[in-house]
Order: sequence, then C-alpha cells, then structure tokens
Amino acid sequence: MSNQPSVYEETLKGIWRENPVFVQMLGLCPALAVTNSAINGFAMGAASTFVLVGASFLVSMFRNVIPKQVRITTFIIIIATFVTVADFSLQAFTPALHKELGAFISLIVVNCLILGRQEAFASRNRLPFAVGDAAGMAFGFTLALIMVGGIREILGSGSFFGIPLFGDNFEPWVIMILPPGGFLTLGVLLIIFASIKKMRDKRKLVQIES
Amino acid sequence: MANAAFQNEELKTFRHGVHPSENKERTSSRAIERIPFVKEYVMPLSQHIGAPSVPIVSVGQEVLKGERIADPGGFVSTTLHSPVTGRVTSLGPRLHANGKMMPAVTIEADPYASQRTQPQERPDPAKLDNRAFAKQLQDAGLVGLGGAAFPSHVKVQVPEGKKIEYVVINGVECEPYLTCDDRLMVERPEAVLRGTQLLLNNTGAKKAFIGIESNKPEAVESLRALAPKEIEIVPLEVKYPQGAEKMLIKALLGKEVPSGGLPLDLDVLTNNVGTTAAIADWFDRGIPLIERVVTVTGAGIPHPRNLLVPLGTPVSALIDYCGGLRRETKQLIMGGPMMGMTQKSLEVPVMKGTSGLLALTRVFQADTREYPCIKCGRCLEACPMYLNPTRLAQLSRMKVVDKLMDYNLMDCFECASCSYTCPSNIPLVQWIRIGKTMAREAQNKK
Amino acid sequence: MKNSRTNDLVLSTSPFLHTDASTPRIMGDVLLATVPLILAAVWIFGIGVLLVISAAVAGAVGTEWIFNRAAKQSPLLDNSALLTGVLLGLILPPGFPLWMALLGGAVGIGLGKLIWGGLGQNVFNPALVGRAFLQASFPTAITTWNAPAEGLMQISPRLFSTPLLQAPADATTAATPLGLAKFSGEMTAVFKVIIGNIGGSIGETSGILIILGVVWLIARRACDWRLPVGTVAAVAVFSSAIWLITGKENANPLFMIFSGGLLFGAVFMCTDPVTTPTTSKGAWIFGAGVGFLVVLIRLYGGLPEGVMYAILLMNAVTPYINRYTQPKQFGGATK
Amino acid sequence: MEYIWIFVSAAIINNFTLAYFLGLCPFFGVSKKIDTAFRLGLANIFVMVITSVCAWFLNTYILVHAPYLRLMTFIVVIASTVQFVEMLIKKLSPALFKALGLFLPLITTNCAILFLALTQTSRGYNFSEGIFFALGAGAGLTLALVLMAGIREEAELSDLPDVLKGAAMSFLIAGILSMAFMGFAGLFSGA
Amino acid sequence: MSSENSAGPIRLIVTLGLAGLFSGLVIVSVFLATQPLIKKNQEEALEAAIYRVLPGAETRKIFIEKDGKLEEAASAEGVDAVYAGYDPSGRLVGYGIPSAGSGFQDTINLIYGYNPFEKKIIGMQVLESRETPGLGDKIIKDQNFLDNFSALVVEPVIVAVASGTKTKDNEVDSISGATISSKAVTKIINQGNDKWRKLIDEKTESEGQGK
Ligand SMILES: Cc1cc2nc3c(=O)[nH]c(=O)nc-3n(C[C@H](O)[C@H](O)[C@H](O)COP(=O)(O)O)c2cc1C
Ligand SMILES: Cc1cc2nc3c(=O)[nH]c(=O)nc-3n(C[C@H](O)[C@H](O)[C@H](O)COP(=O)(O)O)c2cc1C
Ligand SMILES: Cc1cc2nc3c(=O)[nH]c(=O)nc-3n(C[C@H](O)[C@H](O)[C@H](O)COP(=O)(O)O)c2cc1C
Ligand SMILES: Cc1cc2nc3c(=O)[nH]c(=O)nc-3n(C[C@H](O)[C@H](O)[C@H](O)CO)c2cc1C
Ligand code: SF4
Ligand code: SF4
Ligand code: SF4
Ligand code: SF4
Ligand code: FES
Repeated sequence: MSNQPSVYEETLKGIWRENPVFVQMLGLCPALAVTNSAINGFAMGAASTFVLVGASFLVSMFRNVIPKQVRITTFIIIIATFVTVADFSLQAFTPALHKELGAFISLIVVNCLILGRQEAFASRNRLPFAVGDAAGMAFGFTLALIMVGGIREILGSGSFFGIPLFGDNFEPWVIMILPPGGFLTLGVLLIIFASIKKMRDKRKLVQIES
Repeated sequence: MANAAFQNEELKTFRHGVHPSENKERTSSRAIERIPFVKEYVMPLSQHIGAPSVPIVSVGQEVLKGERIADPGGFVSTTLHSPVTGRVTSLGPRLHANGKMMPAVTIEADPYASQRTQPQERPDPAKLDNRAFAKQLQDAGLVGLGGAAFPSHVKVQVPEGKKIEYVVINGVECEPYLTCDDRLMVERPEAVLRGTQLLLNNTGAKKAFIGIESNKPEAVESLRALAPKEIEIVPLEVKYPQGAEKMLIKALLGKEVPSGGLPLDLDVLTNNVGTTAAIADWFDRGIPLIERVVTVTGAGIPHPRNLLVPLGTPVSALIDYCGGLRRETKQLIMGGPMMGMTQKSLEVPVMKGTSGLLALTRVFQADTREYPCIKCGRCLEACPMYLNPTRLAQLSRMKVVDKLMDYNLMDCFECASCSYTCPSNIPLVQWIRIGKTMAREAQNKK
Repeated sequence: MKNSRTNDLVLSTSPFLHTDASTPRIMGDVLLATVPLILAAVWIFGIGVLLVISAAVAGAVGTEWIFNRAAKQSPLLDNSALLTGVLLGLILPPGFPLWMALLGGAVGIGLGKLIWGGLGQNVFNPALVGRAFLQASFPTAITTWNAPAEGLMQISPRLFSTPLLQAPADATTAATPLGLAKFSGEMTAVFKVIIGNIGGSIGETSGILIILGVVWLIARRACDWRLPVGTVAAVAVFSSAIWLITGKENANPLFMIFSGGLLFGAVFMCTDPVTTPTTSKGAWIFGAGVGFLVVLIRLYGGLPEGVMYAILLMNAVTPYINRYTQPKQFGGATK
Repeated sequence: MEYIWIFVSAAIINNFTLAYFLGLCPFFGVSKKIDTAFRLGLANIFVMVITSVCAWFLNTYILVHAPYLRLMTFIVVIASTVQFVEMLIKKLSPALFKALGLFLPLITTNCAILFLALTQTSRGYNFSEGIFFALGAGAGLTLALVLMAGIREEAELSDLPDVLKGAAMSFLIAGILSMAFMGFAGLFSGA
Repeated sequence: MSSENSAGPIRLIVTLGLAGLFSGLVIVSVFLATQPLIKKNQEEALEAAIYRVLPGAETRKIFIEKDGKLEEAASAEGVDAVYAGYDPSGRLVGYGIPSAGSGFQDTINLIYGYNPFEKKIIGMQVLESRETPGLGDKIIKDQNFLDNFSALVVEPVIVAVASGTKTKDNEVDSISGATISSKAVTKIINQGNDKWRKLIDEKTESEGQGK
C-alpha cells in the first residue's frame, strides 16, 4: 500500500492519461450522440459528473456491506436513482437543454464508464480516493465531450458555446452536426492523439538511446 | 493464312488463360539440326522428379553411347544412359540447372569412337503386359519431356481397379518461343503416331487425341496425313497454358481433373509428343533417352535454331552453335519464358526436361515498377485454375496462412498467367510460392 | 570463347514475359475518356468548369503528395489521384465554389483513400466519398445548378466565393430534370436529356459522349464491361417494371437512364476496379445492386438523385460480394 | 403511422448505430469478424423484440401509476426477462443458445435497448408498432454490424497507416457508412 | 466489497430491499419536488405554442374525442387532444391541433391553428424535428414559409407547390431546397385535418358564432 498514488494523482489520471473517451473508449454513445454543440457536451458531461461522483460516493461508502452476489444490481439501482434525479432536475430547471439531450440523459444509466468505475474502483477504494477518481474521470469525460462538441459546433455552426465566431456569412459545414460528423470528428481526434503519442514515443526512444 | 487446313473447324479450348505474344516464328520453320559433339558431358543424377538415380559405373570406366550408367533409385526414379562413347571422369558434384552443385556422372567423349548408338536389348512390345511395358519405359530412362520430367513408367502403369480410356498426347507447346515439339511433329510424325499406338495397345484405351494449337498447321497436317482413325488430331485455340495437362484435358474432353487428383481419375493418360516419340524409338530402334530437341532462341541469340542435343551437353555449346550471346543479353532462361528458370552460368548441362534455351535482352522485373494491386480482377480472369491470385498474394504477403487454404492455394500449378497479366506488375506467383512454403511449414508444425 | 560476360546475367523468377498493360496506363485511358466530357462541359457551361475541375484536382493531388511525402513514399506515378480529382470535379455543379471543390478533393483522397493505406486498398470510391462529404456539408451549394451559360467566357461569380463564407446567389440557376420530375412533377423531354444541353453536374450532361467513353474504356480493357452494362441494365429492368405497373411518369426507363448521373456513374464510378468486385459474377451483382438502389432512391426516396449513394452503399457490400462469388474450384473439391 | 415507414426508418434512415450512435461499444467491439457480427446482430433483434413487448406491457399496465419509476423498472424488468428467456432457450434449443448466448449479457441493457424502450414510450407506439420498431432497429443494427465487419476484415489485410490501426479507423469507416446511409433519407416518407 | 464469499439469502434481500427503499425514497421525493415545475414548464411550452398558432388567444381549453364528439377534458395526458383558444373577450379564436408524421429525416411533430369559422389555418409551429440544418429545418423558422400558414384555406386539402409558384389560397409555397420537408408539413396538417376537422366543424356549427 506504500506505493499507492495520492488522491491528487487518482484525480488527475482521468483527465488525460486514462481519459475515458479518448483512451479507454468508454461512454462513446453519449460522447457522439449529443455533442453537436459545446453546450450540449458540457451539459451531458455535467449530468454524468453528478451521477458518477454521487454513485461512487455511495458505493464506496457502503462497499463493505454490499454482498458480492448483488453488487451489480445494487450499483445499477444507485446509478439509476441518480440518473432519475438528474433527469427530473434538468427537466425542471433547464427544459430547453433537456429537450436537446432527450433520451440520452436517461441513457447515462447504462453508460459503461459509470458502471465500470463502480466495479473497478469505487467498490474497492476508500471514500476520498473513490470520489477523487470519479471526479477526475468525470472531468476528463466532460472535457472530451466539450472538445468533440466544440469542434463540431465551430465547423458545423460557426459558433462556440453559442457565440458566433465568423459572422453572419459563414457557410456551415452541416455534416459536422449530422451523425457522420460525430464519427469523423472522433476518428480524426484519435488520429491526432495517436500521432502525438507516436512522436513522443519516438522522442523518448531517442533520449534513451543517446 | 497458314491454318487454312482447319479454317472451318471450331477450335476447342479451356476457360481463362492468357495470350502472350508467341514469338515462335524465328524458329518454327527451321528444321532440327544435330549439334556437333563436345569434349565433356555431364549427366546429373537428378534430372527427373523423384529419387536420384544410382550410378553403376566407376571413374575411369569406358562407356558406350546408349549404355546404362545409372539405375533407378526407387520406383519413382529412372535409369540414365551414356549420351556418348567415352570415359567416366568423375562421379562428383557438378553445376545443375537449379544453381546448386549436384552429383553427376561426367563423361569425356572419346574423339576416336564412331559415336553410333548401341541399340539396347528390348522385348517385343506386343507381348508385354502393362506392368512389363512400364518397366521397359523405366529401363529406357523415359521421363516426361513436356517440362516436368516425371518418370513415364509411373504414369503408364495402371493401378489395380483403374483403367485408361483415353490417351491424350500433348502437342500443344503453349510456351512462347519454343518450337521443339512443333518441329518433332512436322519432321517425325510417324514416330509420334507409333508411340501413341503403342500406348493405346498396351493400356487398352479406346481412343487417343493429339492436341495441337492452331499456330502449328504444318504439324496438324503432317500428323493427319498418317493418323489411323483411333488417333484423332485436334487443333486447339492458341492460349497459354493449354499445355498444362489439366487444361488440355478440359479442352479435349471437357472434363476437369479433380482438385488434388490425377488425369487417371478421369481414366486419362497424358504424354508429351517428345515422350511419345521416345517410346517409339526405344521399342523400334532400341535407343534409350539420351538426346532431345532443344529450341535455342530469343533476342540475344543471333541465329536461333532447333537442335538435337545429347543430354549432358553444356549450354555454352548450344549457344556457340547459334552464334554466341549478343552483348545486350540480360537473362538466360532454361525452358520457356513463362515457367523456365534463369541461369547464371553457361556450364549447366542440357537435361531430360530442357525444352528450350532463351536469351532475353530485357529484364521485365527490373525495367518495370511495381504498383499496388488495383483489384482489376484480370488475374482472376487469367487463372486457368479459377483461383483468386490477388487474394492469395495478399494473404501470403500479410502472412495469414490459415486463410490461404480457404482459397485453394495448393491448386495453383504456378503457370504464371496471373503475373503475366497483372497491370501493376505484382509478382503474384512469387507470393503464391512463398505462401505455399509457409503453408507447408505450418502443416509440418502441426 | 564468345560468351565471356556471363556474370552480367540477371537471376529472377518466372514469368519473363508481361503484358503491355500497366496501371498508370489504365488510369491514363480513363483520363482520356473524360476529355470529350470536359470539352463538352466547357461548351455548355463556359470555361468556369475548368476551374472547378482544377480545384478538385489540386485538392486531391495535393493531399496525396503531402501525405506520401510525409510517409516517405514516392508519390503520384500512377495517375490515380489525378483521376480521382478529375472525376470529382466532373460530378460537381458547374458553379460550385472553388474552395469547396478543393476541400472535396482533399477529403476524397484523405478519407477515401489514404487512411485505407493508399491506392488499391480503399473500400469506398474516393471521388464519391469527397462528394458525399460535400453534399452533407454544403447541401445548398451542391444542389444549386447553373443553367447552361450564355457564352464560353461566362464564369459564375459563385466560383470565387471566399473560403468558409457563403456563396453569393447566382441569377442563372436551373433545376435538373430529375429535380423537376420529382418535386414539380414536370417531365423534361427524353430527347433533350439525351442530347445533354441541360442543368446538371459538369460531366454528366451528355449521355452520348459518356457512351463513347465507355466504348473506349472497354476497347482498351480499362474496365470490366459487365459493371457499366449491368448497372444500366438493372436500372432499365427495375424502372420499366415500376413504369409499367404504376405508370409513374418519371419511371420511364429512357428518362431514368439518360437523366442525372446514372450514365456517368455507371461508366466512370461503377467501373473503379478498386472499389468494385473482382469476380465477374460479382460485377453483375454489383451492377444490379446499384441499379436497384438508384431506382429506389429516385422514385421513393427524399433525394432527386441517388447514384452516388447507391454506389457508396454497394461499395460497402463489395467485400461480401467478393466473398460469396469466389470462382468455383477447378475440378471441384475432393479434399 | 405506417408500419413500413416505422420499420424502414428505424432500420436504415435513422439507423440506431449510424444515425443515433447507439450500441457503439458492441458495434466497435464485435465487428472484427463477420460471423460474430452477424450473430450479435441476431441477438440484438431478439432482445429488442423482447424489450419492446416488456416496455409495452409495463407502460400499459404498470407505469401509468408510477411514471417516475420508468427508468428503474425498464432496466430491471428488461434485464431479468432477457435472462429468463436466455435460460429458456438454453433448455429448449441448445443450438440457438450456442449461437446467440454469448452475446446476450453484452447487450441486455446497453443503450440501444434502453433507447428503444424509452423511444417507443415517448412516441406512444402501440403493441404492433412497437414490434415493427424493434424489428427495424434490430435489423438496422445487424446491417450496420455486418457491413462494418466485412469492411474491417478487408481493411485488416491492407497496409493501414500505424496511427489508424486501432479505433480511429473504425470511427472513420462508421463515418463514411453513415454518410452513405444519408442516401436513404426521406425514403417512403410519401412526400 | 464484502469479504465473506457468500452472504446468506436474507442479507441479499435485505441489501437490495434497502437499496430499493433508498432509491424509491429519493426518486419519489425528487419527483414530488420537481413535478410542479416540470408540469409548469410543459404547460408553458404548450401554451406558448398554442397562442402562437392562434394569434390573439390568451386562454385555452382542452378537448378530446368521446363517442364521435368533442368533449372538454381536464387533462390531455395519455390521449390525443386539441386545444381551443379564446381571446381576452372570451371569443373562440380557433383550435390548436397537434399532428405528427414522417419528414425528410425523422418524425416531425407540429401544432397548427385552425379557425373553424373561416375554415382556414391561421398559424403553424414545429415542435420537434430532425430535418437537415440549413435546409429542412427552415420549416421551423423561415418566416416566408410560416407566412403560408397565416390564412390558408383548408378545402379541399392544402397543397405544397414549388417555391414561388403559389397561386391559390389552399397552396403552400415550398422552401427552395427543402421541398420534401415542406410537403411533409402539408401532409401532416392534412392528416390532422382528416382526424379533427369534422368533429370541430360539427361542434362549431352546433354552437354558432362564438360563445
Ligand atoms: C505419386 C505420383 C503419382 C502420379 N501418378 C500419375 C498417374 O498415375 N498418371 C498421370 O498421368 N500422372 C501421374 N503423376 C504425375 C502428375 O500428375 C503430373 O503429370 C506431373 O506432376 C507433371 O505434371 P505436368 O507437368 O502438368 O504437369 C503422378 C505424380 C506423383 C507425384
Ligand atoms: C503451365 C504448364 C504448361 C505446360 N505446357 C506444356 C506444353 O506446352 N507441352 C507439353 O507437352 N507439356 C506441357 N506441360 C506439361 C504437362 O502438364 C504434362 O506434364 C505433360 O503433358 C505430360 O506429359 P509428359 O509427362 O510426357 O511430359 C505444361 C505444364 C504446365 C504446368
Ligand atoms: C444532405 C442533404 C440534406 C437534405 N435535407 C433536406 C431536408 O431536411 N429537407 C428537405 O426537404 N430537403 C432536403 N434535402 C434536399 C432534397 O433532397 C431535395 O433536393 C429538395 O427537397 C428539393 O427542393 P427543390 O425542389 O426546392 O430543389 C437535402 C439534400 C441533401 C443533399
Ligand atoms: C475504370 C476506372 C474507373 C475509376 N473510377 C474512379 C472513381 O470513380 N473515383 C475515384 O476516386 N477513382 C476512380 N478510379 C481511379 C482509381 O481506381 C481510384 O483512385 C482508386 O479507388 C484509389 O485507390 C478509376 C479507375 C478506373 C480504371
Ligand atoms: S454504456 Fe451504453 S450509453 Fe454508455 S457509452 Fe456504452 S453503449 Fe453508450
Ligand atoms: S463492457 Fe460493455 S459497456 Fe463496457 S465497453 Fe464493453 S461493451 Fe461497452
Ligand atoms: S491483375 Fe494485378 S492489379 Fe489486377 S487484381 Fe490481379 S493482382 Fe491486382
Ligand atoms: S500461377 Fe497459379 S494462381 Fe497464377 S494463374 Fe497460374 S495457377 Fe493461377
Ligand atoms: S456505448 Fe456501449 S452500447 Fe452504447
């Protein structure tokens, strides 16, 4: 246990090194389905953050009393509860946003990232670590969603978080806010990340050799 | 047109295949000439498919032309005879056409001997049963002269429970440049027919076909003039690789030899015209297989010719006889341009399977750039075995060995039609050969 | 001895003969087949079309050049990127903004070809990937058809619209015969469609020149004749059936065949060896599939024209077509 | 509304995978081999029909009284029904179980299934409309999976650039497929 | 995670029961807390739409079909309904009729206002659609297109014609480049008319002008 990373480290890893979307390929459906604008990405990220952190909190807290056989069921009940809460709250306080995200808020229930974190982390770690991990993952997830949403919005609508960037005459690349644009944006982002990693590895190799 | 003789006949053929330019005109009307004797003859012990022959002579021993010098090394193996009257000088390794040093019997010609062939003892073929007849072919050292050099007696011997209904004689000579079979049919039709008759009589087959591509009208005419009715001379459309036995049988009989099977499975025996004539020579004249016709041609040869050459003659002698190699010569090929093998040295000897010697002034692999496969499908349309060469090559290149078998890799008999036709110049056969090697290795590991 | 220079003899493996056909030459033949179409387009729409084609070519060839340099490959010797650019240019509207055409060429080669590993390995037709991207991105611009030009030198101002900004409206736009038939119930006379002096993509308007092109391609063995023939035949069969049964006016098979991009697609895109089946049986199936989808989309879909989507969809099915039409084994299996 | 349009819309116009981004994990995870992709597709159709029936039943008889428990109930009931049917199949047809069994747990409560149930509810489909919707959605997923698998098996044999060897290529292929499927827009909409 | 390998069945049930209890409590309380707001939001959205398609209306009533007649109802939950809108003086402005159908891409949900006295459509608003941004989605905001529906004669049926070719009072000028979506809107309105107009007209006739 001596080498265990600090809460701080557990939190940071989700942002880049183990980014749920770009590295772990988890929670892809919402990452693409609702990200035709930055604000949608942000909202989805925020809702997921609420659910992930909340569920991790409860699961970690009660990790020693939940019997193994029913743990998945229990996790799902807990997650579904938070999702329902999030769903109702969005519906009550930001109806317009809720209309945009539609069924995908409910679909957070089955987001493999959230269940996966409970199974892999929250149910095995002490409260601060669990919450730290959840917050980091959620932050990374939100960041990825904003990134994908932002790129799609900038090219597809000529704005960022609703603020026009290129003036009225901009010719939007409609494809970016259509389904193919989601796949293509994520695909291109992955290529860019892979290329960065490849270059870095090469540089490391050179350093080791010299 | 030269092929006026069968203008109105419908020419048979097989499906797929390619049409390389024939390049036969430089030698097709040149009568066969006997090449002068040289000082030394090299008889490799492996000139055929199967076990090497076992020498029965010792260094320093005097041998007569036509005398037996090596025994078969097993059932799938054959006898060797001395191509010349002279003295054995070595039993050690000599350069073989495959580029390696291989055991051989080296004989120095006796400059004072008469060099007449000593007729060998042989029985009356009419009195022989199938087994004894086959044994005679082995004693005569007969192997397929069509290129594969497979011992003829193995094919002729009909196994228990099988029968031969048709004898198919291969006068196709579909390889570009080569004209040795053509000339043989034109000049010695009676020998070809006599050999065919012997095969018919002995195997009990009811009919023989001699398949000849329509670019050899003279051969068709000379054989037709003498052929009895049970031997049918069939002109075929010109298309490579019609001479491959599976294609020839498909063209003549419309039947396909089963994958992995033999002509025997269709009650068919195939032999090359050269082999067939050699059978006649053995029974009628007592001459074993000690010489053969070789076409020497190509842009690198000043005076192309068809030569009757004693086995064991170094190719340098053939080339010298035809005027030497032109300066521009880039490649020397033993065999035809589609299936032959390149040679580095002029000292390799002519062997039983050597049908041609080709000097080319252009190396296509070096002069052309390879492009990626554009999936044009031409190789599929070329492959006479209905294979998918581009996919086989791709799987081989990507080392996906287990899938190779799904595409019937082993059916490929390496005719190179696919490589010939590929607009991207991809060495498809080469990849397929590599694939076969990988597949065999995988098999062995299991 | 005369033969002293045996050391120079080259060793290699058979075969030592080869056809004259070569991949760059095939691509060149197809390029030649497009020349009459380009000239006709200049005649009909003015010299502006040359700029559109050049922009698409620049996008395609430029992308290939940059990428291949990065990958340290010797690029561009095979003419195929050039061909992709030309073909893309020919399926764009005559007044298409140049920056969009350039983008289309780049996306076509990048997304349609390079990511797959380059020439010969792509599953989708690169020119059509480029166009599909443009159509989904700029649906208005790509469905704005210029009317045939007044004079050779007339150039639509839309061509030079600033990158990223909207194209100005063009006074002389015209609906295509397919659009008219679908959305206004107006039929264009079949003979007019065949002659070709009508609104439409740059290269698609003259059916007669396209047919001349395919005759040339087939004569040069640059394409498998089954693909264009099968495609057109399938359209004829399916549309005739619907024509006879429902009496829909726009299902007239002659109109179906000569209008829109069908002939162009059948001749230049269904024949792309790379993205269509390698087997002859597969070629028929591919043609039938394209024909079916074209008729389906044109007569029952939301878009007036479906050739591009039909071909892309059949490209996606091609791995299966190849798989299930492998030639039967010679002599059957006796394993 | 017309059954044909419900089916066609769910299958190709608004394909769950290519237009709604649903079921992406199994889509990318199980589309490497044609055979498994096809079987996953069948399993999807199967589970979707069960889901549609469950959702209709719950909506009609139970959830009218407690709409706020919809999400929870859907998840629990769908998961347990599928598990029950799975056991049933195992008993009745081991062959079918062998073909599909492996995939059932992977998809019982993935987002495509849940989305189907929720959408059927929000669109107010009746029983048979729901079945057509489920069949269409399942057929569409199967089509997308199978096409993807065919293309990926082909790409496997190509010289893909290094940086594209993983997920990136799958996304780009899906993007192109999604573009191609745009051609079906408006099909049979009758306008 | 619990360290024992197999907890007894009682513990399993108790755990799940507790989890369920907790969850139920949370959900129900959040539901109770948010429901009024959610209801209000939905009403407001609906009302806003109704008042937009029925210019001048400020109050509304819900009507549903019962035994072949329109009948007032307290809520539209779970049933198809139309909304009668009244101006401040209590005069009937018209009926807001929701309708839905297939569009270019996906289902289009819309509501339109119908004036039974003049047999005209007096307003239309799209509630939900996934039409192509920049083309089909003009049916939501394009003022020229929406103007088609400010006084549109419904008999015999409304017809979409090519952009700029409207000549008759029952014709709708399509949006250029989005003919399909335009036609879809008219088709959906005609469907709504088929379903409701007879009922509404009968009721209107039996009641006479206004209230
Ligand atoms: C073990 C063995 C047995 C063979 N038996 C026969 C035979 O009975 N009949 C025959 O025609 N060929 C027989 N062959 C020869 C081959 O089928 C074939 O003729 C030879 O390999 C040369 O083929 P050609 O060059 O096409 O292809 C046999 C080959 C082997 C290896
Ligand atoms: C591609 C290919 C081409 C062949 N061409 C000929 C040919 O033209 N003439 C010929 O006699 N044998 C040719 N053969 C060899 C025949 O397949 C077969 O081995 C031969 O006809 C059998 O007779 P043999 O054993 O007497 O040689 C060819 C084989 C292959 C694989
Ligand atoms: C990518 C793309 C998206 C389209 N989206 C719509 C749409 O949402 N609604 C629509 O009516 N037409 C849409 N269209 C256009 C139709 O296919 C058709 O061209 C148009 O409705 C014809 O209108 P017009 O008669 O005014 O040219 C789209 C076209 C493309 C290429
Ligand atoms: C007959 C023929 C048709 C072709 N059609 C196309 C085409 O439609 N689009 C394209 O990008 N390339 C086409 N090409 C070029 C080439 O095959 C294409 O760039 C490859 O798909 C790239 O790998 C064609 C080539 C030939 C020989
Ligand atoms: S768990 Fe479901 S919702 Fe989440 S990303 Fe995976 S498939 Fe999509
Ligand atoms: S386990 Fe399921 S949810 Fe998680 S990544 Fe795999 S398929 Fe997706
Ligand atoms: S002939 Fe060459 S380019 Fe054509 S499919 Fe075969 S291998 Fe590919
Ligand atoms: S070499 Fe093999 S694959 Fe190529 S054509 Fe000949 S038999 Fe077919
Ligand atoms: S992300 Fe896993 S199925 Fe949707």
